[in-house]
Amino acid sequence: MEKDAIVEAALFCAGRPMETEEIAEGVGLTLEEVKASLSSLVKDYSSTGGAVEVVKMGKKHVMQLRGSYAKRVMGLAEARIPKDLLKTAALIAYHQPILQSHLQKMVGQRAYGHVKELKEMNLILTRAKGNSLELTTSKSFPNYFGIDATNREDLRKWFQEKVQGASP
Amino acid sequence: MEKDAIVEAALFCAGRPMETEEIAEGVGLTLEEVKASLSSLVKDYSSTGGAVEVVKMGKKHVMQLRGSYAKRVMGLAEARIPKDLLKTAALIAYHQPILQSHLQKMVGQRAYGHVKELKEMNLILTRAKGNSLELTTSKSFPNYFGIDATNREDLRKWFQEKVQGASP
Amino acid sequence: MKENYEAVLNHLLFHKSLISEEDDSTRIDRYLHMVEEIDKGMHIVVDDPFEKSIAAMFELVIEHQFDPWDVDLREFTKMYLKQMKGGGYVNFVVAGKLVLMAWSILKLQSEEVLVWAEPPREREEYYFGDWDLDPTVYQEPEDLDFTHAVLNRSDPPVMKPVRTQNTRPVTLIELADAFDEARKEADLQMKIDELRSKSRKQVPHDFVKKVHMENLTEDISVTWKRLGKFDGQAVPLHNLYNHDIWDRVTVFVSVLFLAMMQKVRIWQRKFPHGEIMVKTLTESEDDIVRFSEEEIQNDLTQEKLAVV
Repeated sequence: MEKDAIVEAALFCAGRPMETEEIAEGVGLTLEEVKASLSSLVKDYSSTGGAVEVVKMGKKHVMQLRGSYAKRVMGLAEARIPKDLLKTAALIAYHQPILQSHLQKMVGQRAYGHVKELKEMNLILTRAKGNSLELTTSKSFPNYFGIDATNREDLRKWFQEKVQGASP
Repeated sequence: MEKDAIVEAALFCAGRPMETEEIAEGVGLTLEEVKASLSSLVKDYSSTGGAVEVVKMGKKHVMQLRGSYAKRVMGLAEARIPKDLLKTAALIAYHQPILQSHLQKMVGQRAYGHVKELKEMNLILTRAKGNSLELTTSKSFPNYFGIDATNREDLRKWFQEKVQGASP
Repeated sequence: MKENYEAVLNHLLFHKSLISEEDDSTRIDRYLHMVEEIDKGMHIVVDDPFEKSIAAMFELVIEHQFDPWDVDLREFTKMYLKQMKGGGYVNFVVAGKLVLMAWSILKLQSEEVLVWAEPPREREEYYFGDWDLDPTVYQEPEDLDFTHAVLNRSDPPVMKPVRTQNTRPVTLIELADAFDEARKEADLQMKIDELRSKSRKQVPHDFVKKVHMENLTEDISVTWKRLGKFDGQAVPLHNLYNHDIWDRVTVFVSVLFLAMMQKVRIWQRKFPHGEIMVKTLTESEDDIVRFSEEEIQNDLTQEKLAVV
């Protein structure tokens, strides 16, 4: 196996910027070998004129789409949030503040898992209320989806308009 | 922008097997243009001997790491599927339709957990037969593992060749 | 509490009656025998029907008939403690044996967890070595060879290919669509909840007693026979019962049991008053993928029905 191809494989596989040390450790090559391979990969990829490039960013290297192509094909990538989770996020935003127990009545048992996930993504806030949790959207929620709203009321309104605007 | 490079970008971005129609729609090229680009990409990638390949699987094309490199950089990939789960998947694919009770005779008690897991991953189908479950592979099985097979018989053959045709 | 024990027995008897003649019923005979032995007190001396039902359940798990993870030991413990506190009399010999059985199940459960928790091994030649391959399972000698080869090699014959994992932000249109879908689904879910609680109120208080007095196994067999006349076609539920209200209830409950056993598939054409359809699942493997669009669209309603 060619060393260059091994480092190429590592970059393809990781899909994120990596330091030389991390690559060397991951594939079992020396630092010098990885450095040499990286610089030849940068050169090779820039000379082919294909859609993919290997670039140096500070101390790290990454394999990525050339900017001009990225825009054109972005729609083919998977959405960052799966549809099921997205549905729950929308219900919380519209009904907020909403009790987790009430959410469970709407979406069933998966409510618990979804609340946990959305909280980990910092999209919602939870606080104890009675025997349940009260759920509200966080400040990052509108930002994350690109909704022009600065507070929860505006966010609610955004969803409300979607209901009224929808065909009957 | 070169057409080949646009299709290349689409494959890199999506990271999953895609039909010609989907690519054409996604990037705004005609079916014929995409078809031509795909076949030249398959050729180009196989001739360079790099770590990445573009392969045809049934009606779909996908960009992925060559199998021989995958093992080497596995530590850098996100999630790994346990080896024994993969072995169980292979046994089901080869022996299908197979009763869960038979599978249990082959791999022991872990059969139950594995069947549950593989079902959750949408890789197998189960249905009641007698007092056991009959297991078959789902349509997504070949896609998921990058196997060029469109029906269960081909899949069986693929495994047969892979295991019994391989060097001892 | 005797019903619990009888439920296990009935469950087995019913499965036995469903097995076709070509199928090997020796296995189920063995379990029946085992349950009868428990009844006679040959495994452990158990007189109390409550303890007998727990022992039967445990025994079935230990004998690998059920997935150990399907048994919630915590629930059993709670039930048992409640029973002990209520009853006043404790047979420590039986209690001890039950604890031993519970421990065996816990061990089976933890063995599975251990397998998952184990770090990947470099070589796995003997990973499956403790399992004797039973040659009677295989039809062709090469099938046995295949299994042997797969279990004994260090790497599985198949791997998940490495592909890129690019994601893109969710668009506003997607968010709005998801919201629209979620609202409709939530409405349906809450309507079903409401109907369910209304129906519960309408059920007479002695209903449960009456149902228990019926012979469930026989009811299911009768319904199964009626379904057999339709040759695997999808049938509206009302074609299966006569005008008698109890016959209606009996057939409906039996069909739910058959669905739970994955013997039939049920779905409703339109919620909440549409036709309920029943279809026997046949032997052909295409059966699962051949379901019509209508059936798939009604999956949601069907799931709701299954939990009524």
